[in-house]
Amino acid sequence: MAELRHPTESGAPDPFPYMHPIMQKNYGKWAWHDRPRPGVLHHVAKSGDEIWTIKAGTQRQMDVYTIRKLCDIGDQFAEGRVRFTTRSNIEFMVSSADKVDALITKLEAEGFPVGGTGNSISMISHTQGWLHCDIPGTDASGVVKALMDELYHEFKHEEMPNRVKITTSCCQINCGGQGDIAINIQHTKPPTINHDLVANMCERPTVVARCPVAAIRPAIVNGKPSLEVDEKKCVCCGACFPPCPPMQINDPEHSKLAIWVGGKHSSTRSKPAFHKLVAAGLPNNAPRWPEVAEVVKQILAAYKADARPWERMNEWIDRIGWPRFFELTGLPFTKYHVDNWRGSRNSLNASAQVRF
Amino acid sequence: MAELRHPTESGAPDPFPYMHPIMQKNYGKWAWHDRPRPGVLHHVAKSGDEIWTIKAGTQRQMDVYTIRKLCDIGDQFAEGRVRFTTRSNIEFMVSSADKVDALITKLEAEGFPVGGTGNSISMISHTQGWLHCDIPGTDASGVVKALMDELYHEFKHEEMPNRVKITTSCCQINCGGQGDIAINIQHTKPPTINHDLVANMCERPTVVARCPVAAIRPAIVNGKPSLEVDEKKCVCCGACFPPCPPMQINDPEHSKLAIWVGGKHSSTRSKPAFHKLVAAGLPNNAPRWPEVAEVVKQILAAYKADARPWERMNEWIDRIGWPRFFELTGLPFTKYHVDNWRGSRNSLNASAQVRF
Amino acid sequence: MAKEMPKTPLLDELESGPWPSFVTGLKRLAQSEDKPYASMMKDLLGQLEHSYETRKGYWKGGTVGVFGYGAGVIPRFSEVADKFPDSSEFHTLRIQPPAGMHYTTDLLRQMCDVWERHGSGLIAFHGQSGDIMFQGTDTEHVQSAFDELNEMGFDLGGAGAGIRTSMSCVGAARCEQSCFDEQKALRTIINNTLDDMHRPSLPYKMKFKFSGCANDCVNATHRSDFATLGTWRDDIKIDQAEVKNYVAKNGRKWAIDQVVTMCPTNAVSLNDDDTLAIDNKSCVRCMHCINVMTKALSPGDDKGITILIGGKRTLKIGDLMGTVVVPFMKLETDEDYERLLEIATNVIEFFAENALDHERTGEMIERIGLVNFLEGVGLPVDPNMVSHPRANSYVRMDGWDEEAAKWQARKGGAAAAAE
Amino acid sequence: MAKEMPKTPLLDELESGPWPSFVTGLKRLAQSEDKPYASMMKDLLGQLEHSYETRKGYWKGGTVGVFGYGAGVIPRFSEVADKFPDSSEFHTLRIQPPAGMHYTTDLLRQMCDVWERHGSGLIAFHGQSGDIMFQGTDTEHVQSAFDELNEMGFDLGGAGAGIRTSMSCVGAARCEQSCFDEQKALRTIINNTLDDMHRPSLPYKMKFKFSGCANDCVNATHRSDFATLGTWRDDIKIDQAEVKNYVAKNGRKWAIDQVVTMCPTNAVSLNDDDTLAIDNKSCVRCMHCINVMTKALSPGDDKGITILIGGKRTLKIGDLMGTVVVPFMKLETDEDYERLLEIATNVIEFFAENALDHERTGEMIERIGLVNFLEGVGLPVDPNMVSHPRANSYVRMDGWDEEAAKWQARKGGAAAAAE
Ligand code: SRM
Ligand code: SRM
Ligand code: SRM
Ligand code: SRM
Ligand code: SF4
Ligand code: SF4
Ligand code: SF4
Ligand code: SF4
Ligand code: SF4
Ligand code: SF4
Ligand code: SF4
Ligand code: SF4
Repeated sequence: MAELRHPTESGAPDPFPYMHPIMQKNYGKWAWHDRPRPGVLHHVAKSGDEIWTIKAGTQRQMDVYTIRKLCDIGDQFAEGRVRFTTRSNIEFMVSSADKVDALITKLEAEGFPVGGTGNSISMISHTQGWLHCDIPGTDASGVVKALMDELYHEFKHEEMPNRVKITTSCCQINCGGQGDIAINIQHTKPPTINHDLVANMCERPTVVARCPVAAIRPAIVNGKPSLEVDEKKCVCCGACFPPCPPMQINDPEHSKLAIWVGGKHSSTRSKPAFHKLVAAGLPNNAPRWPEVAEVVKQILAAYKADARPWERMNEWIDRIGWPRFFELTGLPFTKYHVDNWRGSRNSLNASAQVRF
Repeated sequence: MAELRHPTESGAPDPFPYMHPIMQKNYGKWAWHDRPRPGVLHHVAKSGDEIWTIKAGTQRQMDVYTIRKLCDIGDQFAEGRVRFTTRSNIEFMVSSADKVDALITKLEAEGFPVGGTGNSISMISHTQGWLHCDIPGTDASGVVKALMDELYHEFKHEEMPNRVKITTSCCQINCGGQGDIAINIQHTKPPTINHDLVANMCERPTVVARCPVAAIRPAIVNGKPSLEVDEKKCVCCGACFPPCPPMQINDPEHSKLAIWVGGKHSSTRSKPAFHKLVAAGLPNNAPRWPEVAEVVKQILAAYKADARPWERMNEWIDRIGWPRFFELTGLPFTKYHVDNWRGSRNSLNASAQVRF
Repeated sequence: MAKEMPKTPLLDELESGPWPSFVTGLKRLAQSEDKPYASMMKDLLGQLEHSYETRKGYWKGGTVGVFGYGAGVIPRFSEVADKFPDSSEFHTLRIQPPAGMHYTTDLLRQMCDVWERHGSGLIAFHGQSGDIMFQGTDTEHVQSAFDELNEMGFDLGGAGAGIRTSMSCVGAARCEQSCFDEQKALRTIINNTLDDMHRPSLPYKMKFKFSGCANDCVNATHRSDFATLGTWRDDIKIDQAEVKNYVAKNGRKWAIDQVVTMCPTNAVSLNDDDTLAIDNKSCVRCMHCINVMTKALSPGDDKGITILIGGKRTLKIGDLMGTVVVPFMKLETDEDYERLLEIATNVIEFFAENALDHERTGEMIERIGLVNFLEGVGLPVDPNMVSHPRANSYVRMDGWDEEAAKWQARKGGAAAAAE
Repeated sequence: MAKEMPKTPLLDELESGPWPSFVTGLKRLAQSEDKPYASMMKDLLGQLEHSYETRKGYWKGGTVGVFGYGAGVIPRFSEVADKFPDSSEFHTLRIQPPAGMHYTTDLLRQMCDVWERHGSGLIAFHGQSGDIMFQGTDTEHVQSAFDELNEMGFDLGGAGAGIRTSMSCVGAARCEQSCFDEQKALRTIINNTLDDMHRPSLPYKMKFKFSGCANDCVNATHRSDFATLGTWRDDIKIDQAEVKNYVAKNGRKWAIDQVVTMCPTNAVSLNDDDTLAIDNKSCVRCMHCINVMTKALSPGDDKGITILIGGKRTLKIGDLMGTVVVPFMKLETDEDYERLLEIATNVIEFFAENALDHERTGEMIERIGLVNFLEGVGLPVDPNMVSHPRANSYVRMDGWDEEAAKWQARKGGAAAAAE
C-alpha cells in the first residue's frame, strides 16, 4: 500500500469562490428584502442590485441522483449557485424576477416543494436515528418524512402567525435541539443491564459519573464486575447507554415519544426559551407515527387559530396561559408536567395571577 | 402568691365591636373609592353611604402619652374609631366630608404627618434593632426616624409614579421583608468565636445545621468543645448567631448596610418580585445614617424622574434595564452584583438582548 | 429623690426633624416620675444610648412565659445590667389584635392603662407579623399584664416554632376590591389551631395571611407560609358609561398608557367608541385595570380564593414566594369555611410530619417537590400551579396513561358540575 | 448475477406522500447495479427495514480515522452483519462546508463523484452542527475519500471531545440585518484552532456559532458554547417616509398591534403623524421592529458583536442558553479580529484547564460561577450580563470599595474613550 498522504488542514473553506456573483458584489451592503410569494425572497442591495432566492425542501439525506438533479435544475433554470440553509432546505439564487416562475414550476414538477419561508412551517431539523446512530430509540428521517407529508401545505404556504420551527430527535440527548414543537424519544423504564458484557465493554467509573441522578452503583453480578441501577432514582434518561451499551435503555414498547412546545432560539421580542413538556406516552409507531402526527396537528391548529401575528409558539402561550393551552389543545395536564428537577422552584406560579 | 388564673384562649378577637358603624353596616358591600387629597381616602358603599379615611404617620413604638393624644383627637375630631395599617400608620374614619379638614389641621398641629396614601412614600416597615432584639447589627426605629425626616415631603404628597414601599432590617434575617427599597445590615467579616462560651451556651449540631454553606465544623479549642468556621466558605450571613451568641457576627466597623431595590409583594401587573442588591459597604453611621439616606434619595430621584405612572420600582427597571438603572443612579456595578447562590443561572442574561 | 435622666447626646439627635420621634416618647416615659416604669425607662434610654455609642446590641433571650402557654412572650435580659440595673429585664408580650386592626379609642385607652400598671408604657401598633407589642416589663408583671388583657378578651400571639399571629387586610370592611370575608377566614383558621400557636411544637414557625385580592395589602404571598388571596372566576364587571367618563376626563392616551399597555397579558383593549374590551380568558386577575378605574371596573360576581403555600424570608436557601396550590375555591357557605380549615389543618399536619427541624413549608416543598406535597395534602394538580411545565426530560413517566385519565375524569366532572 | 433487493414493506410506506422520500433515494442507490455501493445499500436497506420491524437500532461505534487526525469520522459497525454482511461497516465523514454553506453546482457534482467512487452515494446537507455528512463507507475508503476531498480544498470537521464544526448564517452575503462579517469571524476562530478540532483533547465538545443579529438564524445562543451575535450601539436607523408608507398601506392598528405593542421593552411608539419614535436607551436590539419594517428600519451604523458563552443541550444538568460575557465589541479592524481570536483561545484554554471530564462550558460556569470564569479569561463584569443583580445576601463583600473603584475607573475611561 502506498505511503500515506499528508493532509492539508485547511479548515472551513472560503465561501467567496462558491458565492453567487451578486452576493459577492454586494456583500455586507444589503438594504431590505420582501417575500413576493411563499418560497421566494427578494433582497435589494444598497447598490440597487436585486436577487431572488427560491427555496425548496429536500430529504437532507440525499442520494447522488437527487443532488445531481438539483444541480441540473440549478444550471438550466438558475445561475449555477445554491445554498443549503440551517434547516437543510436548498436555495437557488437568480438575478432577475422573470426566472422565478419557471424555476418554481420545474422544482415542483421534479417533486421538490417550494416554500419554507416566512411564517410557514419549515423543514424539520432532525438527526440520524436507525439509519446511522449507535444509540437511537427511533428513526429520524422516517419520522420527518411522515410528518412533512402531513405538513406539506403549511410548508408551501405562509399561514402561520410566525415561523414554526419543528425538531425531532431519536433519543433524549436530542441533537435536534429546541423547537416551537419538539418531538423526542422519552424512555419510561430503567435500562436492563446485560451483565456479561459490562466488564469488557464499559469503563464503570465513567458510566457512574454520567448518571444525572447518581442511580448507578458498581456491583459484582454473578461473579463479574458489573453495575446496578437504583430503579427508585432512575429517571430513564438513557445517558448511561452511550458510554455503556450493555445498559440497554431502548425498548420497542417502553421507549415512547414525548412532545414539547415553546422552544425558541431567537432573542426577537421574547428572550430565547426552552421547550416545555406537553404530551408523552405516545407509541413509537413506525413507519408513519400517526399518533404523533395527530398531536402535532392539534397543537398547530390551536396556535394557527388563536395566536396573533408575530407571536411565536412560546409567546402565544405566555399571553393566553398554560391552562388555556391545555384547554384549546385538549391535551391532559398531569403531575409529570410539574417540574421536579433542580431549580424547579422557578417554574412554579409564585404569584396570585391565575386564569380561568 | 395567689393561685394561677386559667387563661381564656380566645385567639384573634372579633373586629366588629371595634369597627366603625358605617363599615359594619356596609361590610363587603363597597362600590368604589377615590382620594380627594393625599392622606385622605373616600370610599362609597353600594348603599350610597360614604366614609372618609384620614391617614397619619406614627413612630409605631409609641408611648402611652402619644397613644392617648391620638385617642383624644379621635374623639374630638373623628368618631372614636381608628385602624392601624399594615405599615403602622393610623387611620381615622369619619362619616362626613366636612370633618376632614379640621381633623387634618389638628393632626398636623400635634405633629402627626397626614399622608402615606396612593403614590406616596408610606411609613417604612421596620423591626426591633437595639431597642429590643437579641441579634441586631443596627437600630431600627432610629434608622426609620432619620429616613422619614428626609422623606417627609414624599409621605405627605403623592408625587411618585406608584406606591413606594420601603423596609429596613437590623440584621440579614430581615424581618422587614421585601421592599421597593430595602435597607438591610450586611456583615462583611466572619463571626469571631468566643470559644469559652460555646460549650455552655450552644447546641453545636444545631449551629452547624444552620449554616447555609456548611462552613461550621465542631472543634476542640483549648481543650473545650467549640466550633470553627471555614473563612473561605463563610458568607458572613449571621445565621449562626441567633442559635449561638458566642459566634459574634456583629461588628461596629464590619457590619455594613446594603441597599436593595425592586421587591414587590402584589401580583398587580408584574408578578411579585424579590429585591435586588444595588449598593453595599455603607457605614452603620448612627444616629442618622446620612450615607444611607443619600443613596436612598439618589434612587428615589431617578425613579421619580424616569418611571411611568403605575410603574413600581421593579417594573421601571425591567423596562429601562439594569445598565440604565446604574447609569441613572450613578451607583457602581460590581462582581458582587452577579449572583453566585444556588439557581443563580436564572439571573444571568441568557439572550442577545443588550442595552446601550 | 428621683433617679437622674441619662445623658443621651446621640439619641437626642433623633428628636429633631418633622417625623414623630420615638426618642421623645421614651423620654416622656422616663420622666413620668409618678409612674412605676420611670426608672426602668431611664435605664432603657441609657442602654440604648450605649448601643448607639458602641454600635452593638445588649439584649439576650431566655425563658419567660405565662401560665398555660409555651410562647407569646419575647424575653429580654440585659447584658449590661450592671450599668443599667432597672432595665435588666425588658420582655415583650405579643398580643393578637382584632382581625383587620380595628380599634375604638376606648379600647386603646384601656390598653394604655394596663401597660402603665404592669409595663413600660411603650406599645407598638403593630409588629410586622401583626401583633400588638407590649414592650418592656419584668418577669413578674408578664403574667399580671396578660391576665388583665386576657380578661379584656385579648390573647397572646405566636412565637417560636409554631403558628404565628396572623394578619388580614382591611378588605370587606372598607374596600371594594375585597373578594372574600378576610377576618372570618383568619379567625376560622387561627382560632381553631391555637394549640399550635400557644404550645408550639412544629418543625419551625408557620404563618397565615389573608388578602382580599391580588393587591395583597398584607404581603401574604411572600410573608406567609399559607397565603389566602381573593380572586374571581367570571368576567370583570364593566360599567361602560363610567369608562367613557374616565376617557373623556383623562383622554385616550391616558387610557392606552395607563390601562391598556399596563395589562400584563395584553387582555385589555380600548374600543373606538371609548369603551373597554377585556379578554377575560387571558386576564390573570392582577387587579391593575380595576385599581385605575375603581368606578368603572370591579371584580366579577363569582368570587373566591386562591391559596399559595411556602412564602418566607431568606434563611437558609434564599427568599421564597408562596406558590399556588389551590387556584380557586368558593368561600361563602359554612361548608366552604370547613373545607378551608380542613386544608389548613392538612397542611399543618403534613408540615409537622415531613419538615426537617427549622425548615419552613417552602423549604420543605423545595426539598420534596410540589407534587409530593400536593398528594400528601390531597390537592389535585392544575396548570395554574406552574408558570410553565417542565423544560427537562429527567422524569420517569410510565404512569402517564393513568395520570392523563385522572385529568380527563376531572375535566369531565368539572364540565358536568358547571351547570 | 446481482444481489436481490431486500423486501422492505415498512419502508415502502415512506415512499408515498408528497415530501421527497429518502427511501426512494436509498433504493435508487441500492439498484445502481453498475456502482460499487449497490450491494452495500441493499443490505443497508435490509438492516433499516429490520430496525423498523423490531424498533431497535443496530449500529455500534469503534475507531476509524484518517491519517493525522484524531476525529472527524463517525465509525459504524453493524451488530447484525451476519444478516446484512455488505453494510457491516457504514462510516460517516464529517466535512466542513464553505462558511455560510454556499455551493456551485459544479462543486456539488464533484462531491457526488467522489462519494460514488469511495462511498455509498448518500450525502447529507447538512448535519445539525453544519457538516456535510458523507454517510456510509468502509474503513479502507475513509482515507481515500478524504484524500480526494482534501485535495479539493475540504477538510474534516469535528467529533469527540474537541472543537466542533461551526456554522455562520448567510448574513452579510444576502441579509440586510447582518451586523458583522460572519464567515470571516468563523474562519478567524476555527481555522486558527484546528488542532483542537482534529486532535481533540478538551474535557468535552466545544462549539462556536455565528449569527449576524439577534434573530440568530444558526441557533447560536442555545446550540453553541461560544456564540457570536451581531448588534449595534447607536440608534436604530429610521426612514420616516417609509414608515409612513407602511402605515398608509397597512393602517395604524396594524402598526400598533404588530410593531408598537410587540416591542419587549415598550420602546417604540407611533407618533400622531404616523412616524415612529424609538427610545433607543430602552431598546434591547431584539430586531423585531426592524424585521417587520425591513424597508423603514435598520440596525445602527456603530455595529459590532455580543458574545455569549455556555449554550448546550440537556446532559447532565438540563439545557443551558449561552449567557452574555461580552456585551459589545467592534469587529472591523484586524486588531478587532485578533482580539476576538484572543478571547476565543482564552476561553478554550480556561475550559481545557478547569472543566471536569465530559463537562461543557455552560456546566463549568454553573459550577464555578460566572465571575470566576470572567476573571479567569480576563473579561470585566457588566450589568448587561445579568437579567437582574443578586436577590440574596449570601455573599461576602468586604472588597466592595475596591470593586466599586474599578467600575468608576472603567466608566471614567469609557467616557474619555467615547470621543
Ligand atoms: C436561510 C436562513 C439562514 C441560513 O444561513 O441558512 C435564514 C434566513 C432568514 N431568516 Fe432566519 N434563517 C434561517 C434559520 C433561522 C433559525 C434557525 C432554524 O431555523 O433552526 C432561526 C431561529 C429559530 C428560533 O428562534 O428557534 C431564525 C430566526 C429568524 C427570525 C426570528 C423569528 C422570530 O420572530 O423569533 C427572523 C426575523 C423574521 O422572521 O423576520 C429571521 C429572518 C430571516 C431572513 C428574513 C433574514 C433576511 O433578511 O434575509 C431570512 C429569510 C428567511 C426566510 O426564508 O423567510 N430568521 N432563522 C435559515 C433558513 C432556515 C430554513 O430553511 O427554514
Ligand atoms: C390600609 C392598607 C391595608 C390594611 O389593611 O392596612 C391598604 C389599603 C389600600 N390599599 Fe394597599 N394597603 C396597605 C398595604 C399595602 C401593601 C403592604 C405594605 O404596604 O407593606 C401592599 C403590597 C406592597 C407591595 O407590593 O410590596 C399594598 C398594595 C396595594 C396595591 C398594589 C400596588 C401595585 O401597583 O403594586 C393597591 C392598588 C392601588 O394602588 O390602587 C393597593 C390599594 C389599596 C387601597 C386603595 C384599596 C382600597 O380600595 O381601599 C387602599 C388604600 C390605600 C391607600 O392608603 O392609598 N394596595 N397595599 C395598607 C396601608 C399601608 C400603609 O399604611 O401604607
Ligand atoms: C418583632 C418582629 C419585628 C418587628 O419589630 O416588627 C420580629 C422580630 C424578630 N424576628 Fe422576625 N420579626 C417580626 C416579623 C417577621 C417577618 C414579617 C412577617 O411576619 O410578615 C418576617 C419575614 C417573613 C417570614 O416569616 O419569613 C420575619 C422573619 C424572621 C426570621 C427569618 C425566617 C426565615 O425563614 O427566613 C427569623 C429567624 C428565625 O426565625 O430563626 C426571625 C426572628 C426574629 C427574632 C425572634 C430574632 C431571634 O431569632 O431572636 C426577632 C425578635 C425581636 C424581638 O426582640 O422582639 N424573624 N420576622 C416582627 C414580629 C412582631 C409581631 O409578632 O408582630
Ligand atoms: C449527526 C448529528 C445529528 C444529525 O443527523 O444532524 C449528531 C449526532 C450525534 N450526536 Fe449530536 N449530533 C449532531 C448535532 C448536535 C447538536 C446540534 C448542534 O450542534 O447545533 C446538538 C445540540 C447542541 C449541543 O451541542 O448541546 C447535539 C447534542 C449532542 C449531545 C448532548 C450534548 C450535551 O451536552 O447535552 C450528545 C451526547 C454527548 O455529546 O455525549 C451528542 C452525541 C451525538 C452522537 C455522537 C451520539 C453518540 O454519542 O454516539 C451522534 C452520532 C450520530 C451518528 O451516527 O452520526 N449530540 N448534537 C449532528 C452532527 C452533524 C454534524 O456534524 O453536522
Ligand atoms: S438524537 Fe440521539 S439518537 Fe438521534 S442522532 Fe442524536 S444522539 Fe443519536
Ligand atoms: S437511565 Fe439515566 S437515570 Fe437511569 S441509570 Fe441511566 S443515566 Fe441514570
Ligand atoms: S431584623 Fe434581625 S435584628 Fe432586626 S428584629 Fe428581625 S431578627 Fe432582630
Ligand atoms: S456567618 Fe453564616 S456563613 Fe458564616 S459561619 Fe455563620 S452561618 Fe455560616
Ligand atoms: S388586599 Fe385587596 S381587598 Fe384587601 S385591602 Fe388591599 S385592595 Fe382591598
Ligand atoms: S385585571 Fe390585570 S390582567 Fe386582568 S385585565 Fe385587568 S390588567 Fe389585565
Ligand atoms: S441571523 Fe440575522 S443577519 Fe444572520 S441571516 Fe439571520 S437575520 Fe440575517
Ligand atoms: S429592536 Fe426590539 S427592542 Fe428595539 S425597539 Fe425594536 S422591537 Fe423594541
